[in-house]
Amino acid sequence: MKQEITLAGFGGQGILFTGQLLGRAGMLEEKNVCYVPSYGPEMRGGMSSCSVIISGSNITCPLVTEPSSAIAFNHASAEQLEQALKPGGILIINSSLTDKEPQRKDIKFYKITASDRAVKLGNDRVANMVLLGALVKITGILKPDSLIKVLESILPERKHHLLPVNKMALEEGISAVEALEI
Amino acid sequence: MKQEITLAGFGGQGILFTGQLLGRAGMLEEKNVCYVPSYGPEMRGGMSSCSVIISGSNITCPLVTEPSSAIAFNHASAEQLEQALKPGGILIINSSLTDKEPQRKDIKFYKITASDRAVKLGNDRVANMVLLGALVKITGILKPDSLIKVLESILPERKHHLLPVNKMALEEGISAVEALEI
Amino acid sequence: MVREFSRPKSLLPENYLYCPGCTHGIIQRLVAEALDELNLTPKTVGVAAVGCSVTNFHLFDVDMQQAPHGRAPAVATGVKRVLPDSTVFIYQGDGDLAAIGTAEIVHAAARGEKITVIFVNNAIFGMTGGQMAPTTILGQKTTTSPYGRNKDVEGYPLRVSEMLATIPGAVYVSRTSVHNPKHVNRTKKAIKKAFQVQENGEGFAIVEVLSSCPTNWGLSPLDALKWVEEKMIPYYPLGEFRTPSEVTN
Amino acid sequence: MVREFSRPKSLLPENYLYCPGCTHGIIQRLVAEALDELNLTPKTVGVAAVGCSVTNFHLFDVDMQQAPHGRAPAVATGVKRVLPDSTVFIYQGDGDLAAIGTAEIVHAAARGEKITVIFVNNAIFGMTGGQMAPTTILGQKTTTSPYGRNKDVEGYPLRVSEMLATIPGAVYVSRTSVHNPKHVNRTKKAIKKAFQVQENGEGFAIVEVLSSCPTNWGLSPLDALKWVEEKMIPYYPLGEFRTPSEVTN
Amino acid sequence: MPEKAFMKGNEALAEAAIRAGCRYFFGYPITPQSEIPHYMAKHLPRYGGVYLQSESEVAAINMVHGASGAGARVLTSSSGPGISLKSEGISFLAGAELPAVIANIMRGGPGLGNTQPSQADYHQATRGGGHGDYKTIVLAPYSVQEVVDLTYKAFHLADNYRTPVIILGDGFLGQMMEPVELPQMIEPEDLPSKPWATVGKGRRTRNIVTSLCLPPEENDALNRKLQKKYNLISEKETLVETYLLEDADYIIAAFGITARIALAAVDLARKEGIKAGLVRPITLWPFPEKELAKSAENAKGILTVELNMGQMVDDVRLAVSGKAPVKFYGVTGGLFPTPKDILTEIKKLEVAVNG
Amino acid sequence: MPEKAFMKGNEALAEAAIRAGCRYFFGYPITPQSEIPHYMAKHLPRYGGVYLQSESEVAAINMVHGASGAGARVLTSSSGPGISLKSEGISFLAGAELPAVIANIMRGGPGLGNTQPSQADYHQATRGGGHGDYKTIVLAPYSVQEVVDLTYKAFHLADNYRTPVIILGDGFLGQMMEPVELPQMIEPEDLPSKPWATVGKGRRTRNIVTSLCLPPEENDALNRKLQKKYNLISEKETLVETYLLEDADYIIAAFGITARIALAAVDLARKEGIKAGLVRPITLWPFPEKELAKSAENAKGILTVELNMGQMVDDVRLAVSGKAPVKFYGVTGGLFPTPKDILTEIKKLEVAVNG
Amino acid sequence: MACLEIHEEICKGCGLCINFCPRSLITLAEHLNSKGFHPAVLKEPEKCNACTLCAIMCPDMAIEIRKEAG
Amino acid sequence: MACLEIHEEICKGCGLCINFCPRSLITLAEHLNSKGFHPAVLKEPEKCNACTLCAIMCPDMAIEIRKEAG
Ligand SMILES: Cc1ncc(C[n+]2csc(CCOP(=O)(O)OP(=O)(O)O)c2C)c(N)n1
Ligand SMILES: Cc1ncc(C[n+]2csc(CCOP(=O)(O)OP(=O)(O)O)c2C)c(N)n1
Ligand code: SF4
Ligand code: SF4
Ligand code: SF4
Ligand code: SF4
Ligand code: SF4
Ligand code: SF4
Ligand SMILES: [Mg+2]
Ligand SMILES: [Mg+2]
Repeated sequence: MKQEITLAGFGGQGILFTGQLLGRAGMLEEKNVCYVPSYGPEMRGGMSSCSVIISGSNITCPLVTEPSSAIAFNHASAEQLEQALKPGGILIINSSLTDKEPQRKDIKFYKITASDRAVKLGNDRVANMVLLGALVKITGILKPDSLIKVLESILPERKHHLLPVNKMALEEGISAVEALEI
Repeated sequence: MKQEITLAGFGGQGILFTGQLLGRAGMLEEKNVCYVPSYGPEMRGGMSSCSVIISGSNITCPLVTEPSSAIAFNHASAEQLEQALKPGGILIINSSLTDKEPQRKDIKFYKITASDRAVKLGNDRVANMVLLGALVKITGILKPDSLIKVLESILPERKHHLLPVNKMALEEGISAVEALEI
Repeated sequence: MVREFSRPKSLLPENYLYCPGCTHGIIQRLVAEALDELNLTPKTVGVAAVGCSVTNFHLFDVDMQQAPHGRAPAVATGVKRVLPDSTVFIYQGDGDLAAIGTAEIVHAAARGEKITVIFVNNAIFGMTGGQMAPTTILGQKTTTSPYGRNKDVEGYPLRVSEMLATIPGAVYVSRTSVHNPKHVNRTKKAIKKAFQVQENGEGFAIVEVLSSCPTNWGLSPLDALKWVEEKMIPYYPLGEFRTPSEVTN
Repeated sequence: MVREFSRPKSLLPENYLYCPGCTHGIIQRLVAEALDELNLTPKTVGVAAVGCSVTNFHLFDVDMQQAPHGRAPAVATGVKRVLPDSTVFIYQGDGDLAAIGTAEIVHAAARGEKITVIFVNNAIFGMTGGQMAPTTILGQKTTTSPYGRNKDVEGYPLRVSEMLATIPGAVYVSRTSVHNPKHVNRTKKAIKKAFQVQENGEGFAIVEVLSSCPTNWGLSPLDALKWVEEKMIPYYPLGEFRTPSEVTN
Repeated sequence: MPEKAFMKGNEALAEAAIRAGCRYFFGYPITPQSEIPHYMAKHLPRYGGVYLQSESEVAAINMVHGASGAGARVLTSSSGPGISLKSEGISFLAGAELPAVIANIMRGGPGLGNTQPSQADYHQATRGGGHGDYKTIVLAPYSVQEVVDLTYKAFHLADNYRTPVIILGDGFLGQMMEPVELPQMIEPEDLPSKPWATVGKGRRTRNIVTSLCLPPEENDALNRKLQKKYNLISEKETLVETYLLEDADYIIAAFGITARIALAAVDLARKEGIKAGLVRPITLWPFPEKELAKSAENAKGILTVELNMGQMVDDVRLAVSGKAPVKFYGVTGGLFPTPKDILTEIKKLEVAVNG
Repeated sequence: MPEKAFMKGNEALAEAAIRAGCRYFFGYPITPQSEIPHYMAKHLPRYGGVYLQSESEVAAINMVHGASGAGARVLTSSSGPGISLKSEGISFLAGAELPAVIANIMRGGPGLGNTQPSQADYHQATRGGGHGDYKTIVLAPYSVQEVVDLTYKAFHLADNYRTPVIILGDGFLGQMMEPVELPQMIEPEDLPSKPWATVGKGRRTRNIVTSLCLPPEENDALNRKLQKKYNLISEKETLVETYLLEDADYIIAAFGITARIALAAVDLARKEGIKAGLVRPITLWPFPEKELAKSAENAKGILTVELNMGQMVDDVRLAVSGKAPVKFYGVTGGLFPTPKDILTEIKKLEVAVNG
Repeated sequence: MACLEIHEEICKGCGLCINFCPRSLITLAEHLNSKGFHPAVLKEPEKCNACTLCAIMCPDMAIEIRKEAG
Repeated sequence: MACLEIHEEICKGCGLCINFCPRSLITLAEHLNSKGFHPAVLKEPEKCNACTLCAIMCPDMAIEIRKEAG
């Protein structure tokens, strides 16, 4: 039971926050976790990515060079992550922002219209939770509830009104996968 | 044929200049020479000393820890140099400034009233030449003429009027030794 | 009256790495325009400092050296002393110039080094993540003054131009801003003047340009310009603090 | 009126290593007298700089640290931040303070660091053999300006007090001299004031004292004092450039 | 129950320092260590401490001098160029026997290089970037938990031996997040007093903190005193961790983050039937010479893996002293070897050794 | 006929630099090297050159950066604390591949130490006091004549390899006077042009002098390029001198001024029937590993003598790699071992080796 | 007549041009460019008098203004 | 009455006291002290009014002035 997850997208899409959320949730479930952001030259804009390892056993190497699953928040990262995935790996893309089609045959490919669904839920910033919902649903690495609990603990009180929409987004992601799998 | 000569006295007595003069004269005579000043903490006043090696053969170690001859320009350095001299070594003191008497039996001790003689020659600053005269007379390491030639070459034109008194001082030193030796 | 506007020739066709709305971009363009208009490009050697403008040596189409953080005035001095007929300019941020590089800028000024300094004051260490700079204004929150700059702990912001103006060798010292088109144009004039002072062999010339950092100020690009106008200019008055005619002993 | 005169208690009975006639000796004594008279000795921490005064930590009868060349203001800052109730002073030469230590003194002033700085300006690097300092006056010959300081090559001498007086955190900035008894007494007053400013928690205080270096100027001790009066003071006017009452933002 | 948290290496370092009783931080921003000052700026005031951003790294290390001399536990941190600028000050701290903790979160060099993870300041840290004969204790954590534990320990070592201690991390370790257990808070007033500190003499004879020794004999005596201290530290404070060393034919030597990758490589190798093992120096100075010398005796070859062009490998060679062939493998600039890359190098070594 | 003169080491260094076509000096005074700037201040203007006293050593090394980048031969000099301050800049020079000559006339450390002769900056010079993977060529003259010859050569090496070169002298060598033969004057305009220099682009494409390499691959490529250069230098430029090595049982390894004393010690030993010999590395980096390894094969023991607490001895051990026992003997602070002292140590080594 | 062109791939959507256009002729597009920004577009080119104010304030030189042939 | 003492071994013979004594009461001795300097001496103690000017200008605190008992 070990997942090496890479998340990538534009700077500003909340990639690092989403990765930390995953990491914290893993910690909550008393798993071994390790979160590694990629930090670029000290410049703004451009791409952002990070990796999270969640494992039942001790984590030695913290590098993720061949992720077992990945979430692509935009087109460019979808291209990159597809290349990087290990055989049998899982690629989840935000298909609201890219029309990318899978090239590799040895990976599992999930298109989630995350941004559209987020907008429908009334907050385009929760696209990340939709994608996370898909991830936990597909991999089973974490309980969805753990993510919500972590959100609760790290969001400042004054942002707690956002919890419901985040929860809904998570569920939206889960059911999006269920729909695909049917 | 090798002399390891140490000169010591107060800062301001021209010790370093005198040592360099010796070195240059040795070079003029195509001997191997090496001049080493001791430079203290970056402070003024206090003691000044230097060593000069003049040798017919290659000079390896430039350190003079046991001089074969020494000139003491004042009392304190006379004490020190007497201790340092190698057995059989030569100690020349400016007896105008110290009434030191020899303690060691295994060295040769020369009292030269250098300052008094310099004053008599009309320039108290040429005491060093009196002492050098004594040194070259006693050790035979250099021709007195070489010292004068060097002086000629390093003194700026406007100081050439000082050459005669320096020459006289040198001769004064030589004859002082001759007087002692009689 | 139809005017033309296009990229100055002294800027290569690479894109800036600055954040959206960062006025570094404007200032850098003005420098290139000045080089173009004064025909200095072929004989110019630029010195890049360390800060958000660190990669500007990729952009200016002139020979350039990259200096260690804060040391551009020293590097520029080395260049100018070897090549007295060249045009040497530096482009420094406020962290670079007013913090680590204080000694270098003061002494380049004191020596009357014949170089042109473009000093981009955005009241922050932009590149490294928005830390307090010596120029950060009182009360301003930064990643290292999270409770706002407090005069009792960190002291008052440093007014570099006023300080350098006490130095005889600094013959042109001027502070401008780029928060609106009028001031952009004034800044351009000042930058051109600073180059002309060098060409005339008159001495050290510096233009301090107030600039925005929307990212680290946590403001929209537009609000950041307002902040320049409303918060910075009152503490950092614009104007010429020294011009060549005033050069006295 | 019979007066007494003896060695201040805050100076240990060691002898100075200064050259004959060097006025470092007078200034150092005045600091000790100020400490005595203000009863500060027990709570004082001094910071020695590097220069001819380097060994003054052997002489002041107070706790002392020895700073690297130019960095005494930073060391003093470290001390004062840990011990806000102590009295912290620095004794720096002009090479130390106005050359290598420029950034440190400017920023200690900018932070309004509550320390007292005794700045001994003798227009030369004394300890290392009489090299040009940033304060060396025009035309002055030194071992590294053997043809006389030339404004076109080395620039104008730096007037540190005038420069620091532009910084709000520097609440007491004064220049004095010790070339005759009257000025020695004025210097003492200034030094006492600089300590009092610290005791009052008002901010950074500096006294620049013009001092002689007979050895490296190649002058007799007496001629050296005349040189202070005739050559230095005209370029370095005496007076208070800032006093606490004027403190404004 | 120890407190648990999910923290970046840099933040963990800062928090551990506070818990070790450090109330003063002087530093200058530089990537990839800036979270340390950010954290300190935010939290120190709450403990009555002082965060002060200095005008430069040179000023920072000298503020550390002042604060340490005044008796406080004090931290500074930087990376590459900033550490170089501090090297004069570090030499002064060592010479004046002042305790201090200095974190170097290494980035790509030489020169401006880049801000990516690196281990290229090994020589600088262990050989003294500064002038003169001195050593600093150098601690090289390989996980966020160890960042905490070693930082906490660093303050103790520094005070105990009156010596600067360097924590040698890298950008990767500084930026990564892992769960950590945090140690107990030490209140500065509970720490042993420092009778040598310059705090105002009061009624005692004055204290002097200096590294100036004008007479040759004094300077020589200081150097011999320091050397004695360094020998004692070597004897008592060397830290090393090993993995599957007992029967290892091929030993990987690696420190810090690289050792984590090497651990995975050892497992890979074992899976393929190659008897690999790992030596991980935790103190880079004092270097675990004996452990390495011992393990070299039965080894067929040693592979040193570093994020540089070959620096610790000198110490490995010195320790091994010809008893086994020592090979080096390294990448720089923010690149990382993968466990597979390391395995490939072990296989090459195997071929080289067996002809 | 070559010109002869009686000069101080420091002055000889300055004069040799001028003759090597160096017309720019940027520096900051410090004992015991101040005669170098004094000489330059006096003489450079006569050759149309520039002596500029910088506000600090940090500024000095960066002025060197600018001047070197502008294509000039340029010198700076300092000692201990000043060299430490220059270490950031030296790393930048190495990273930007700029030629420069840097003299370190060593004094007692650590910290402020004193101004007496020392060899305690060996590690700093050979391991790069600065951050990142870089090397500087390090030349260690042992007589005033060699000061002249190696300084002259240093400028050639620097330009040829586009690398900083350090001349590692000490206060003794700097202050002592010996007769020297001076080499021919090179006019800067006769030197090969530097097409990479930043002199104003004119009509060509622009030149950039930088050590910034943001992408990891670029930084790694720079490091590999540097490493290749360093390997070439090691191969081609290693300099060493030996004395009575053929039949030596006991080898003294010493550099610079200490090697002069060691020479006398070898003679003393031979007089007493002990077969001693000397290895004197002239380039400290690249270190003459092969020569030492070879001579170690037949030796019973090696004694490294230095004016420090043991620095070059690391390189001797690395070269010898266990083939013979290596012992260290050193004093610091301005003290010197006498030839007799060294002989005593050889005898101790003899006893230790023969049981 | 002038021709104003906004280079969509250079634009970072900062909006400064929008604010400084005295005739309010510029707006941000709905779509993202390849860098993830909503680029500025000139709504009513015919109303533009080439005053260059937008271009002067554009930090990225995304706006170019040329004299039209004729 | 006051008692002025010049500590011969501390004195460096710089002559500043001589210059600043308004009554010209000080001069340099013929002999050298152990440091090699001609020390200052008070020629006519009885004329000294303890104005302290000499002491104030002495860089080496070689001059001490005490109130005499009585
Ligand atoms: C010696 C050194 N210290 C610190 C840094 C890290 N650093 C890079 S840029 C910078 C500050 C930049 O601020 P500023 O000069 O104001 O430029 P801005 O990014 O705001 O334009 C710092 C501290 C460095 N590169 N080198
Ligand atoms: C980093 C460093 N650079 C240079 C020196 C050498 N140094 C010692 S004192 C000094 C200058 C002293 O001049 P100043 O501060 O004016 O004091 P003064 O001797 O004139 O009183 C210098 C350059 C040093 N000790 N450390
Ligand atoms: S961080 Fe600030 S200064 Fe730097 S590019 Fe972004 S907005 Fe501009
Ligand atoms: S060198 Fe100058 S400053 Fe130094 S002690 Fe002598 S006279 Fe005073
Ligand atoms: S040129 Fe002037 S009118 Fe045209 S779009 Fe730009 S600002 Fe508006
Ligand atoms: S100012 Fe430039 S970058 Fe900003 S929105 Fe307008 S065109 Fe785009
Ligand atoms: S105290 Fe006054 S009168 Fe007496 S010797 Fe001194 S200066 Fe002269
Ligand atoms: S002033 Fe002092 S040191 Fe100078 S001569 Fe007089 S007593 Fe002596
Ligand atoms: Mg800035
Ligand atoms: Mg001075």
